[in-house]
Amino acid sequence: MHEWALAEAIISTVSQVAEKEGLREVNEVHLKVGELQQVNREILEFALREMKSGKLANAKFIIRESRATFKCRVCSHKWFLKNIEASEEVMESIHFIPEVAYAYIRCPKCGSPDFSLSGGRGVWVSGIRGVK
Amino acid sequence: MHEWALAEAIISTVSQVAEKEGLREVNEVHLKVGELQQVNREILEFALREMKSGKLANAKFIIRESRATFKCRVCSHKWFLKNIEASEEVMESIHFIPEVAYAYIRCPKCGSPDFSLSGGRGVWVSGIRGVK
Amino acid sequence: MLDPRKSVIDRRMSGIKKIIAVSSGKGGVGKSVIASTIALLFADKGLKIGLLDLDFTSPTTHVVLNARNLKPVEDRGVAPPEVYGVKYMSLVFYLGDQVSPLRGADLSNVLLEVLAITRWGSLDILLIDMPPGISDLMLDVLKYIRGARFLIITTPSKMAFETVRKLLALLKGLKAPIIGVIENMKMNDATYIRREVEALGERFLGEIHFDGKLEEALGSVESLLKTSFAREVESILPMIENS
Amino acid sequence: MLDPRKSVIDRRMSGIKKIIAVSSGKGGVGKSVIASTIALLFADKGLKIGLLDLDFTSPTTHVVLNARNLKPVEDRGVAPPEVYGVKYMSLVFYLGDQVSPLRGADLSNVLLEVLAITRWGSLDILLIDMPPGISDLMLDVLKYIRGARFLIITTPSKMAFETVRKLLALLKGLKAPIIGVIENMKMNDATYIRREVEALGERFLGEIHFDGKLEEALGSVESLLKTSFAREVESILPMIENS
Ligand SMILES: Nc1ncnc2c1ncn2[C@@H]1O[C@H](COP(=O)(O)OP(=O)(O)O)[C@@H](O)[C@H]1O
Ligand SMILES: Nc1ncnc2c1ncn2[C@@H]1O[C@H](COP(=O)(O)OP(=O)(O)O)[C@@H](O)[C@H]1O
Ligand SMILES: [Mg+2]
Ligand SMILES: [Mg+2]
Ligand SMILES: [Mg+2]
Ligand SMILES: [Mg+2]
Ligand code: NI
Ligand code: NI
Ligand SMILES: [Zn+2]
Ligand SMILES: [Zn+2]
Repeated sequence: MHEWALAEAIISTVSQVAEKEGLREVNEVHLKVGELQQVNREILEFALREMKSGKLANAKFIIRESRATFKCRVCSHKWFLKNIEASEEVMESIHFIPEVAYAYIRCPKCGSPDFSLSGGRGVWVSGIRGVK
Repeated sequence: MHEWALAEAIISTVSQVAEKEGLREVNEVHLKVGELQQVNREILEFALREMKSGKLANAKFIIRESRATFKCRVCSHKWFLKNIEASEEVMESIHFIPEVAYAYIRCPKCGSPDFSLSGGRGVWVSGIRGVK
Repeated sequence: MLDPRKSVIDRRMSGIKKIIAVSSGKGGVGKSVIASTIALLFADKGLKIGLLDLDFTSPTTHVVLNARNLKPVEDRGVAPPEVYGVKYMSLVFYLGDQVSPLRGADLSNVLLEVLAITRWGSLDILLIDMPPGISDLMLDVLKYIRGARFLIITTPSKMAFETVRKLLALLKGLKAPIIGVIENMKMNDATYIRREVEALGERFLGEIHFDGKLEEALGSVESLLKTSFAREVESILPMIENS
Repeated sequence: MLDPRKSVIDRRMSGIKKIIAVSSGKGGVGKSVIASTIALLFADKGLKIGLLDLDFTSPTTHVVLNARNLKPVEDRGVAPPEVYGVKYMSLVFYLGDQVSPLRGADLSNVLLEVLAITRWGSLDILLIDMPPGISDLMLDVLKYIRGARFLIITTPSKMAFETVRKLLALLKGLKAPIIGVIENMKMNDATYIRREVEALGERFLGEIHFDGKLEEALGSVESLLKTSFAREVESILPMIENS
């Protein structure tokens, strides 16, 4: 997902939660961003600042990156993004759609494309703090 | 899976683990059986008794049934096997292949076949106790 | 942990007046070539049209449209490139010639990602080219794209209709809107499919004959639109537009 | 928590000499009708044959074999019923006419369940009818049925070969044994597919022509075996048997 598209989705999710939980104001939003998304943090933070308004006007966004762990479903080998060599173009495609990883990345031990991917994908709202 | 086929699979799994862990003898095997499998416990226990030998000759098998919980992915409604009316023939098919449930069971609230099923499926070896 | 994608999907699609999922359950019945041709013909008439290829492991609409080498433009999300007036989105833009072996849960994630980032803008119709099978993507379209209407493709074969019958039962059970059934690749005058469809209370939209010239036209939109196949698809458009 | 199914699969299949997964990636190319016909022809020659339909959401081999109403016999697992000498297993036995919308993870579970309970006994060849797509079941066959060889079906169409090319790349990358490629539903003398297959270093096994009489033969094994389609399949058998 993209920095601006992403910021929009985050703001929209947090607003919905604030509404549902009856918060008057949101103070803090915790975000977890998968390493594979290769989000440009500055752009994301800028976009969030530009877009926040209403109950979110004073919200602080705390962004944490979560590391991608690959685990082969065939041979159980585990590896990480730093073990992977991929062109910039491929990394750019993965940035748009993380599952594109299954087209380009193979288990370094057995060559299989059948691996699980944990931590590295997605952007998540992991916590919201506010006042009722 | 079936009582005898099942017993065979359990014995084979436990034997493999005993070998791998270097157990001299297996005393206790804990099994979890999904409610949807509708395993006939007496037949299963009989089959296990008939088949156990070698390191497993004196093993005690402790069987626990685990309840099936259905949760609709569309409307989030939750329900249980006791809420379902199904013919004996359908239950017999589900006994063979639990996923056949997706052909016959629908969310009682919204009619969707898109539900998750937890606890109810499968036969699992949840613990093995023995002496090294 | 909340997934923010789900909250923007409806907004991303809010400018779309009608969504049509070209479906069958069965593979090889002509879903992709018909979906592409409907998109091109409507665009030709001046409608604002989008085309989304959801056959993520075996996409083919780019072959019909000769659109393999396009790239969407990044702009507060992703703007789909235009092909002959059709806003077009396919995973192929990110895959190139690479094989994409994807398990069901990953297919769902690709769908959510694509829906969350693609800015369709305002469209009269978005056509969705569905994969074969009755699996994750069919269930996800029903779950996430609530207004979708289903346009069902079959061939005259018992083997195709075996699956189409099941898909119709599924959609009817869910009260999902079914536009009707198209019988593609007809080679004789048998009325078996028409009778079966009508007996099920569904609308039989028409027949498209097997066109021996279609294959060589694939990859050139000009040639495709000149085939008798395209003319037969065109004759069904009013029923699709007014559905 | 250990899943005991995985430990018996190899034993359940230990009496099988050769496993052939009839595959394509693409739907509608003739996988099911070719897999069924190969099974029937080999059985006719006296070989011990099994046929397993893995297209769990859209099974069709029972239409070819007219075998919808069979039931496997429960006997320390499940013994597949015999159809014209072929030991046959399909989810249809448990589904009847019901639609089976299954997500990928459920498809994997069905496969494990079927492999764990089915007692094939001793077989010369087990034919597997693969679903379209390059998804859970393809990955699971590669994972759980390690000796499987792949028999690839395509049509003369660019659209079919687009996917077949990707499947071949996947299988080659994994060093999975590929028997070769069959070009089905040929209507002219084009050599495009043969050349492409050979350029990829794979074996081109032969052509099967479009047979306008095949459809009416579906559902009657006697009629099916009398078609020119079946004769053409037969001419490819030696290459499959000796692969
Ligand atoms: N009316 C037709 N006449 C001739 N060939 C057709 C016709 N409709 C589809 N085809 C061909 O049939 C094959 C399957 O079509 P495709 O659109 O890929 O089906 P699906 O998307 O349902 O798998 C393609 O090779 C296509 O060119
Ligand atoms: N050689 C052929 N001649 C005529 N029809 C064929 C031929 N091969 C397959 N068909 C028909 O094409 C359709 C698709 O075949 P099927 O076996 O269901 O393909 P798949 O399993 O690859 O989806 C069926 O209606 C089948 O009867
Ligand atoms: Mg298609
Ligand atoms: Mg397609
Ligand atoms: Mg098939
Ligand atoms: Mg089949
Ligand atoms: Ni970006
Ligand atoms: Ni039983
Ligand atoms: Zn590996
Ligand atoms: Zn529901």
